[in-house]
Order: sequence, then structure tokens, then C-alpha cells
Amino acid sequence: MDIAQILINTLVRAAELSLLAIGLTMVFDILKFANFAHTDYAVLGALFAYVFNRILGLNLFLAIILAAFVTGWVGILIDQAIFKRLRKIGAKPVTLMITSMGTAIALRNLMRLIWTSHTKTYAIPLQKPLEILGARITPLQIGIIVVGLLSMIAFHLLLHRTTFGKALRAISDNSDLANACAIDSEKMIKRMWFLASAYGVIGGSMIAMEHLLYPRLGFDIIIPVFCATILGGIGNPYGAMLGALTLAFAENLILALDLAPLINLGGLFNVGSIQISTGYKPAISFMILIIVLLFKPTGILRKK
Amino acid sequence: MPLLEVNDVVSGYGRTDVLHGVSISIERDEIVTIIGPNGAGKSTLFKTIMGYLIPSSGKVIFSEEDVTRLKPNFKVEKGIAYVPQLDNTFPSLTIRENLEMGGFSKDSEALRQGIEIAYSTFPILSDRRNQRARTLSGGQRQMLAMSMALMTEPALLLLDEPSAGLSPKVADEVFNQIMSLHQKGISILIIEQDAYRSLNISDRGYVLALGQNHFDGSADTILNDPQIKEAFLGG
Amino acid sequence: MRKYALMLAITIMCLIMGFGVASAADTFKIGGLVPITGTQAVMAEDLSTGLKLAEEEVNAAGGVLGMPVQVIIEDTETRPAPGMDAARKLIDVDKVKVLTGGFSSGVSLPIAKLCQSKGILFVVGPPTSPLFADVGDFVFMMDVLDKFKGKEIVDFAVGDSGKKKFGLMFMNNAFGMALREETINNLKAQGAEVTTDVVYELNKVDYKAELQRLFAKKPEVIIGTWYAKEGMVTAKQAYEMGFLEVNKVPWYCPEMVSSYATAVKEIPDALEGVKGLTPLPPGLLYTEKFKKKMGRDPITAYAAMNYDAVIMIAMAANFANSTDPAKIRDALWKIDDFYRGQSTGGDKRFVGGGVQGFGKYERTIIKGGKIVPY
Amino acid sequence: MPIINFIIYLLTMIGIYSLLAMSLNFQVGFTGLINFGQVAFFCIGAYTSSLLVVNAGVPVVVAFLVAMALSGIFGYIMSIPTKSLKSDYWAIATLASGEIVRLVALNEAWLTAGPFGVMGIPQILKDLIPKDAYPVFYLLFVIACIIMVYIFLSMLTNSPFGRNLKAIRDEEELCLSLGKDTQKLKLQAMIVAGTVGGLAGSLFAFYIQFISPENFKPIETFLMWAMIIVGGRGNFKGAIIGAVVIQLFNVSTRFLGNYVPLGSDSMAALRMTIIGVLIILFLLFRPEGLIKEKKKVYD
Amino acid sequence: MLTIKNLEKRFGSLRALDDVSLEVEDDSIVGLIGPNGSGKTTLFNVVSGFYEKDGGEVYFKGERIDGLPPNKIAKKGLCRTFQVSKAPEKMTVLENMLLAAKRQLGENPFSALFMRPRVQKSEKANLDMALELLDMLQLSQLKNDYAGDLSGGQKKLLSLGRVFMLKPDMILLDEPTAGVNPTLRVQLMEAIRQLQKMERKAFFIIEHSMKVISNICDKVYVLNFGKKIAEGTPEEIQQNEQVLEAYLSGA
Repeated sequence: MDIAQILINTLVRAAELSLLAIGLTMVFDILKFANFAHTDYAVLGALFAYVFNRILGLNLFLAIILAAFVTGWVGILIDQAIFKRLRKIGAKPVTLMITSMGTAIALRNLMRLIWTSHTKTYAIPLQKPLEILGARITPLQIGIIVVGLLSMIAFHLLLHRTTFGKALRAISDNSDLANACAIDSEKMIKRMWFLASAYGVIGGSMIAMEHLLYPRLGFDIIIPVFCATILGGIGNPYGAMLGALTLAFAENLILALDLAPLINLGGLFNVGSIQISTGYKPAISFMILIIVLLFKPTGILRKK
Repeated sequence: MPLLEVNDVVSGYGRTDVLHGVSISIERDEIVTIIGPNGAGKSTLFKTIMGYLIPSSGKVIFSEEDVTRLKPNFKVEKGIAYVPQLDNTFPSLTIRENLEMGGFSKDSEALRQGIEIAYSTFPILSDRRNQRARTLSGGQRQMLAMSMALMTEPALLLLDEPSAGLSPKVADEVFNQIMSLHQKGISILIIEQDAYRSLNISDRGYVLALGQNHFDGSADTILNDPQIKEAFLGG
Repeated sequence: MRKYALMLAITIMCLIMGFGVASAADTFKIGGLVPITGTQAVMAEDLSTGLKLAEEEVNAAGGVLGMPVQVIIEDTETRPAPGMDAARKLIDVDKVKVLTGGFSSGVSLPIAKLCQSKGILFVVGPPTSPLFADVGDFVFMMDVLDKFKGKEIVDFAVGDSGKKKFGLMFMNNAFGMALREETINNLKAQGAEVTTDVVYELNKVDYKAELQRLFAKKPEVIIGTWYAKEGMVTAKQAYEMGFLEVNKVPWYCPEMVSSYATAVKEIPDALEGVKGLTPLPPGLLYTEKFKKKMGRDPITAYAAMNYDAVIMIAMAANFANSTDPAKIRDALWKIDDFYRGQSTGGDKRFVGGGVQGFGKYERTIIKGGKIVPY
Repeated sequence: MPIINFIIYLLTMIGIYSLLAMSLNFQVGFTGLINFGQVAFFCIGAYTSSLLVVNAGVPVVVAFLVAMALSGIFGYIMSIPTKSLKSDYWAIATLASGEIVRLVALNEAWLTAGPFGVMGIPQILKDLIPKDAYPVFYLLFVIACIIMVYIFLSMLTNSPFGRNLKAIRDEEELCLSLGKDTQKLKLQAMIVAGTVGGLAGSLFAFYIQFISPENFKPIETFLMWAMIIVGGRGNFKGAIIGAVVIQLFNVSTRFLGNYVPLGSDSMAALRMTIIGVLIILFLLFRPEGLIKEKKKVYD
Repeated sequence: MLTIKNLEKRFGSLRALDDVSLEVEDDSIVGLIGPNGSGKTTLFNVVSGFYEKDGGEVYFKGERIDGLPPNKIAKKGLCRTFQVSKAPEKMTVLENMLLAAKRQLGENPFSALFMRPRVQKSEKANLDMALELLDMLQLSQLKNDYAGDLSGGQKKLLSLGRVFMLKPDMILLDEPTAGVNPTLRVQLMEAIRQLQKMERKAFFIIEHSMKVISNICDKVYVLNFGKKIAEGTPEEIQQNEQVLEAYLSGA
């Protein structure tokens, strides 16, 4: 077992996941529903970035920023067209959740219609790994961890230092009272969608850089993102980060764990190495999710 | 011309009407109390005035302007402030942040001044400015809620059961505070369920029952009317 | 009520209009099953092109029994149920007597059973599961069985590297698991040791934990196979984790083209020196035609199998002078000696159970961003 | 007539899906349990019955019953967390449990043959029915099952038991205050739904005669949801109508390719886009679906 | 019938119930009054099992019931209504009434399927009883309307009807007359008193209207700040200094 490598892999994955989880948790916090389309927004943004980067030849960094901006508006647009109407007729959160599932399917296939199912990559060269403490890490991965960290700090500052952030927290606490404080909650919700989608795009583009990009990607990453979000306690941005870390660590650790010493009990039995089949890797996040939900339904960090 | 006029308002939740044609009015510099049993529609009336609920008929007129369909946040900007009954602060925000939220529409200079005023009026808020609002006691919470509402420098203040859950002593303090606000020239509309204390400081009162005006008149009339006393004041 | 009656009416209209067109004209129809959507959709365009190229070529040469050939392509969505929808539609609505194509064994196997029971000829394109051989006499295969491929890759890897400790990484589906089983059997027969045996789920974006596991017991040689998407991600991550250093631990892949066709273009440096088998070269004729039609190189060699399948079906029908599936079936056994195919080395002779017995695999290596003969 | 064969095939598949949609509607429309793991019942039913027949040589009837029982038991297991979880958390947990069931089928190859799937599932009563009439026979069998399930579920939902379920859906606390053991009721509802789902799975397995884990991906659950949203929740006619609409739509778009100048990839993408949009439009503008929940009127 | 000993309930730092002890005798009507936020509804929620207590004991008919889930408590014959009446949106008034009926055979899926004649017979009996009650509550013309469409007062009446359907030994009523029109209110009180006399049921009522309380209650408890500050007959309570100070504040 190579602890250093496991830790590095964990950090990279956690950085990507938590950027996505934050947007999800924010929407849940304010609008009280789980947005199944969230990762598809992220992928849409990553595809925009691909267009800007590969087709218009923009610098990748600029391309992602621009894509985040554009997708932020898409998030607002979808909210105005769909979710706002449902809010107006007082739909239950569950209805919103199912609607977001429909939105996810429509959006994902629309992307396929436009960009085809083929995989895409950004114009970045292959990374040569550096060796740190016996573990390998690429400059891009360091970048991802740094961007992840910076985004988290930025998010924290946003929530606690800006009027907008405070207003968001206020709406999350008590939206009626927020209205009585002259806070235009619809306007704040618009900005919140912009922010959630934009953060998602940063996460999505980082996944696209580090791994691959294709229209179905959103569906392939939604479960771990949900898992991280719930693990940390839905509606809590710090929980989302912690959840992402925990999940990433568990995924990397559990496959590396050798259960034999546990069963042998110091020589009582003699079993060769017993490891969980890698075929069950996708089940790890599910199992963690279910176990957490069963024993601590509010997640690791209780909300507020 | 009254400051606020509610004209024959029919309003409610979804398909169920709670108010069946309620009319009230408040002049400038008045304290008015609305009493009535639970379920009479008092809170619904406030929510309709504030714009959380849009009436199916009737009008809400504030400063000679029809504001019936205005959203709550715009009403606040027009000069109506509202202190809800129990959930009237943001528990996870600090006291300072709560005050900032109260003055959300103000620019930073006005905001700073407003906060200073709030601190000087209620020194306890100043002492605990960086603590979260959920740590406050009931009376302190009520003071914070009122300070928040005052941040917008309103012309009219709506108070939903300001003494709910408070001990008599603290409730007295709250009512003293209401008096001093009134002296600063703010008109005040209070909902109370058991309303001796608030009627005592009020100019006029309305009695609401089953979503309709039941009675109105000066505070003394109401306090001394034996029928009302028996039916609504629990005496 | 009115609304839903209207909707039903519209849907039924669509169906009837579909029926109307589908049963037109005097043509020889071949059903082509292609995974247009779903997990294998990346190769769909190539696979369809393989079918269409053959169709054009046959028609240019006069068609079948004087009739033009029409290949009707249907989407299997890479899932068994819609695959079944597609096959049923082709057989029952379009009235095709011959089917070809297919991709996943899991999707194509129930279709093969259906064809056998209905007396429809199914010339399976790319799938390689040995289970097809047992279905019956109406089912033929254009690709070489996993059994041959497993032996071939083990011979290559053991002989070439001279090492005995193997790490395996195969995808968790019918194709991957069959190949894995054959590989393990052959390795054992050669006295080699399997240190780690990793199976992975398709359509994930992170395979670092699997790679970590693969290398945990210090294997000396790696054998593994992927599809384009997973091949790209795994190669990239293995390289970044320092696991793809072929001079230390050589990598062998039984399916070079389908595993690395995308990756070799995007990240050639990472894959430099990876060796493996290529069921090619597709005949120059095919590659050129493909290039002319699509303006690019083919991604996958499997498309050539679809091409071969259509050509052989047409030849057999002409030879039998009939469009009856049973007669075409018999004719297939007679023409296979004469046909030089475009896939798996060109030899398209069937052996027992209607499977390919003599396909050749070329040993290849990735050099300078290209898969070249080793 | 081959076209008739295709229509019979289509109707059979619609029938199987409408069973699944009815089972889901029983959970969602009547009990208010938001189950995103409905496909698990389908999977367990299909695997249990086919493995029992293929590997253990159990008579088909017994295999069907065991399959229904096992998938009912899985319903029971799924219902346990409803005690402590809010409905949206539970929904996500069911999504996970549906996938776990599929992963077990995929990875426990000693039992399920893993990715290779279960081959050689025999046809029911093959020897007694002439080959040409078999599809019609099976269709009739499926229809008979639908009628039985329809009557069975309608009897349940019209009984005091069904009334309790509706009360849970609308006001769970009230139900508690009236002395109803809501947890037990949910559990019973999930068992009933699981049993029906298991039946659908068995019917599917013995119709297609080959099952593999690929049949049971989350997308299936999504299609079932589309059916009950379009058809209407809180009544079983809606589930059947929904299954008809969604399945016909799915198949008819195959024919649309003849008229619309789009590649097949785009066509398939368009089809799913339309289903997604359809769901959104229904939820926005006709939330009760094509068929409204029927008001129970006493005179 | 109901004995509460030293009951405590905290929400964070707030003591919602602080060492409350009280008793409700067999076939009596007991009132519970106190200002808003004094813990009346909390007390009901703890007694009926919706909240978990933080200390103390609750006995019903000599049996300890604290810690039991709400449905078990209701089954034992201790039923309640809610302050804001709950009305299942898509169930008719009559369905609501039938829902409440006790020990229905058809609640078990098996008997619902296989013992239909007997289920239908008990349904018929319940239906008759429900119609009778609806008549009394003047709701019979609304019997086939959705409960969600009723007005607040009508919902209150419906919730009373539901509780009567349960035939409990003791009923906790949370503001049964709020929002009900005055003529009906009198009838309602009359009904409660009759029920108490005829069927020997005990009532425990949260009320605001002193008139109601003094009309029908045998005994009254007063809560303030989660503490019991007084108990006695309605006349005694109206004279009690402490009560006047806290509850009637300055009158």
C-alpha cells in the first residue's frame, strides 16, 4: 500500500469533486431540492471551454473562465424557464428533483446532438510526473489541487465577506424574513444559479483536463458528486468539501486495503490476501452513501 | 389620507381564502393593534400587506400608492418594515450580519450609521456582535429583530406578536421600546392575541374574527367593551 | 382525455407511416445492427461506414441477383432490450432475411438466438464470444474467437518479454471477461503467474485506484484491454502515476486498435513502446475507400468486419442464386475459401460452429504516435 | 404477417413495462415513496426466476413465485431506511441500491454468470403451444398477468389499506396521530410493489430468454418514471397509458429516420431529448398526467 | 387517566417544558391555558409521542407511555388533534373520516384481498358512523369534497370528527375552536360535553377563549415559560394573581 500516492490521488479527486459538490449543495440549501442536472451543467461548460479552446483557439484558462460565464447564464436561463415556474406554483421539492432529472436527460442528449458522442480533449500537452515522497504527481494535478483550494477559499470569503454571500446565507436560514429585509430573493437565486453553474464548470473542466470530456460525462460523475454532497451533509458547503475528501480517500483506500490480517486475527487463521474485487469500485460510493444515510442521515457535518 | 389603507381584501393560501374582505387603515403617527383569536386571519393579513400573499380582490394602498401586487422586498424599500412572530432573525448569521441584512438596501455609509444607532440603542447587541443570533435569548432576539426592521428607516412598522414567548418583564421592555419608536415618528401596526398590553399603548384597535372585521374603535372602547372583553380578551 | 387520444393517434400515425415506407421496393435487404448510442457509441460512425461501403461496392458490381442491396442500419443503444427492438423491427417490419453487425456480445447473443429460432441468417460482425458458436447453424462470426486471441497475446507477451509475473486488467463485460479467462488459462498453461487480476467498470473517469491495485504486487508484465474512452484515461493516468514505463514493465494489449485508437493520437508519448495485437491490417482497399468517403483514417478495425460480412453475404446469395437464408447459409461455407477479406488478415474461412478459424493477428507496437508492425 | 409479429412483440414489451410502471405508481402515486431504484425489482425478479430454472431445474411456476417473493423481500429491505430518512434522501439511497443490485449481478459470476448473462432460459409451455402461435400465447399470458395485477392492486388501493397509504402520501403525521403504524404500512407497500416488479422481471426473462446486467441500468428506472409522469400518478390506468405512450414513442422514432434527414446518432439523441423535455412539460403544465387521480365518491 | 410527572423538554438552550406535573381524571374535561410560546403545544407533542422527552414520565391508564411512538400511543386510546389542522389534500372528507376508524379489518393487505365481504361489512358500519358524525358537525354536504379544499374552520371540524371516529378514551384537543364560527363553536362545545357525559371520555383542551374554558372545563392548568404556574377550577384560575400577571398581563 502506497500511502503517499493514495493521499495525492485523494487530494486531486477531492478537489474536482468538491467544486461540483459545492454548486449542488448551494442549490439544495436555497431551493431545497437535489439538482440531478448539476453535473450536466458542468459538462456543458466544459464543452463550451472546448469550443473556445480548440476551435476558437483561445487560451485554455481564458476559455474556461469564459465558459463558466456563459454556463452561468445558461443556469439562470434554465431556472427562469423551468424551476422558477415550479416555485411559483408551489411545487414540492420532490417534483423539482424529478424535473431536474428530466432536465438532465434533455440537456445531456442535446449536447450529444450538438457535439456528438466522441471524446474530446483540450489543447494541453501530456504531463510529465514529478516525484514527491515516492508518489507521482503532475504539474496539472498540482494546479488542480491549488485551483480547488483557492476556489474553496474564494467561496468561503464570498459567503462571509460579501453582501451577496450573507444574503444567500440569510435566504437559506429564512427566506420570508430575507424578503422582509428588502433582499430580492429571486435576484439572489439568479446569482446563486450563476455561481453554482460557474463553480461546476470549473470542476467539470478540471475533470475534462485530468481525464476526458464527452457529453455523457455528467451522468458518469453524478453519483460520486451526490455521494460527497450527502456525506458531508446536504446544504453545507464545508461539508461538501469534507465529503469529497472522505469519499475520494475511501475509494482509493478500500481498493488498496488487504483484509487478510483482519480475518487471520494474528495467526488464528491463515488466509492469503483478501481484497475487494475492483469490479465493486462503483459500489463503494453507493455503500458509503447508504451507510451514512442509515446511521447519520444528516451527513458528517450537521447543517448549522 | 391614511398612511396605509387595506381595502376589502380577500386573500388566503392556495384555493382556501382566509380573509373574506378585511379593511383597515392607519394614519401617520398612530399605533394600531389588531386582535382576534387564533385562526382569525391576523398573520394572513400581515402577509397580504407585505406581499407574500397576493389578494384575489381588494387593494393595499401605502402613501397614496397602490402597492397590492408589489413583492415584499420592494415594499420594504417603500418604507414598510415587518417583524415576523418567532422566526424573526437569521440564526446562523452573526448579530452584525443580521443587522447588515436588515439594512440590505442601504449603501455602506448609511449601513454603518444604522448599525451604530442599533448598537447604542441596545448595547447588548454591540457586546455580542460577532456571535450567532441563535445564541440570543428571547428578549434579545426580539430587540435584534426590531433593530433589523429599523435599519430601513421605515415609516410603518408591522409587529407580529412582539411579546410572544417573552416573560412579562421582558415584554414590558419590548413595549417600552415600541413606545419610544413611536415617539420617533414611526407608525406601528401590532398583532396581538391577548392584547391588553398592546391596546394600552395603542390609539386604536381592530378586532378580527373568522377573516372579517368584527369591530373597530379606539383602544379604550375595545378595552372596555364587555362583549369583546368576554369573547376575545379572555376576561 | 382528448389530449391523450390525440397523442396516441399521432404516435400510431408515425408507426403506420414507418411501416408504409419500410415495406417498399424490390431490394435485397440486410439488417445492420450498430451501437449508435450508449457506451460504445464512439465507434458507431465507423461501424456504419463499414456497412455502407460494402453496400455501395456490391451495388456498383450489379447487386444481388440483379436487385440492389440495401443495408438498413438500426441502433442497439448498446443495451439488450433496445437491441432486441432493433432486431425485431428489422426482421418483422423491414422483412430482412439476413442480419449483420452487432458489437457487444451481451447485446448480440439474444439476437442470435432469435435469429436461429426464426431461421434468419446472422453474420455476426465484431463480437467474439465463443457462445455464438453454440447458438446454431444460422449464426456465423467474422471476428476471431477470444480463444485464439487469448493464446496469441499470451504467446506474444511471454515470448517477447521473457518474464513470468503478470498483472491483468480487463473490462467487466462479456467481451473483457471472456478474453480474461482465455488469457489466464493460457498463462497458466505456459507456467506464468498472475499476480493481480483487476477488472474495471466501464464509463468511469478515474482509474487510479484500479491502477494502484494492479501494480501493488509488482507485476513484471501487464496485459490489458480497453475501449477508446477507457484506454485513453487509463493510459494517461498510468503514465502520470509512473506505471507506463515500458522498459521497466512492458504493456501488452490484445486489442491495440480499439483500445488506443484515440489515445495514440492524443497522447502518443505516453503510449510509446506499448505492444499488442492488431486484427489488421484492413486491406488497403478498405482503408482507402474509407478515407475517400470520410476524409479520415478509420478509428477501429472492427468496421472492416462489418464490411466483409456484407460482401460475403452478397457473394453467397449470388452463389446460391437465392435470397433464402438457408441457401445463403449453405453457400457461405462454399465461398469462404475464395474470399480475401479486408479484416483479420484476410482469411475468412469458417470452421465448426460458423466461427473464423484462421484469422491472423499482427504483432504491433506504438511508435511515434502510430501503431506499426513490431 | 411479419408486421403483426412486430406489433405483438411491441405489445408484449409494453405489457411488461406497464407492470413495472404500475408497481412504481403504487409506490409513488399512492404511498408517496419516491423510488429511483425500481429497476432493482426488475433485476432481482428476472435473475431469480431464470437462475432457478436454468441452474436448479426448478419448475417455472415455483421459480416465478420465488422470484416475486425475493423481490418483495428486497422491497422490505429498501423500506427499512424510510423510518429515519426524509423522502429526497431516501430517493437518492434507492438510486444507489438499484445500482448495487446490478453490480452484484455483474460481479458475482459464480451465481449469475456475471457479464455473460444467463443463457438458455426455456420458453414456458413450449411443447404445448404451436410455434407460430407462441408469441400470441405469451402476449395473452402477459395481458392476463396485467389484468390480475390490475385487479389485485385496485382492490388494495380501494381498501382501507389503500386509504391509509394515501394518507401517508398526503399527511404522514396525521396518519401517525390516528394510530396507524406508518412504517409498517410503507413496508407492506414496498413488499407489494416488489412482488409486482419481480413478476415483471420474470416475465421479461422468460420472454427474451437471455438476461445480462446490461438490461438493468438506471436508465430503465428513468423510463418507468417517464411513464408514470406522462400517464398520471395515483391510478393504474395512467401507468398503462404511460407505458404505451413512452414505448410507442421510443419505437416510432426508429421509423422517423425515414423522413427526417438526421444521422442515427442524432436521431437517438433527439429521441432522448424529447423524452426529457416531455417530462419537464408534463410536470410544468399537466402535473397530474394524462389521466387524473380518481376521486373516491360515496353516495 | 393521564398522569404527567416532572416532564422536561429542551430545544437547545430553551426549556420548553420545565418540570411539568399534572393529572387528568377519568371522564373530566381539563383545560390548558397559557400565553403564546408557553409550551402548551409542546406538552401535547411530547405526550402524544411526536417529540421525545428529555426527562420525566407520562402514564396513561396506569401504563407508562413516554418513549412510545405516536401511533402506539394513539392505539392505546390517547388521541390528539393538531393546532393547524392537517387535511390530506387528495382525500375526500368522507375518506378522511373512514381513515380514522379504529381496528379496520381491511388495513391488512391480506384481509383486504381475501376477506372482502367482512371488510365491506365493517366499511358499511364505519360509513354509517362517519355520516352521523358529519351530520353533527354540519359537514355532510361536503362529504365528497377534497379535504384540501376546505376552509380552516371546516378543517378543524373535520379533525374533530376524525378523532371521534377513533373512539378514544381520552382526547387532546389543540385549540379546537380557533377559526370556527361562533354558532358552530357553541355546538362544538355542546358536543364535547355530551360526549364526555355519555361516553365517559376524558378531554384535555388547549384553548385561548376563557369563555370556552369556563363553560366546559372541570379543571384548568396554566403554563408559562414551560412551567406550571397554577391549577384549579376555572373560577379559581380567574382569580389567581400569578395567572393574571402572566397570562392576562395587566388586565
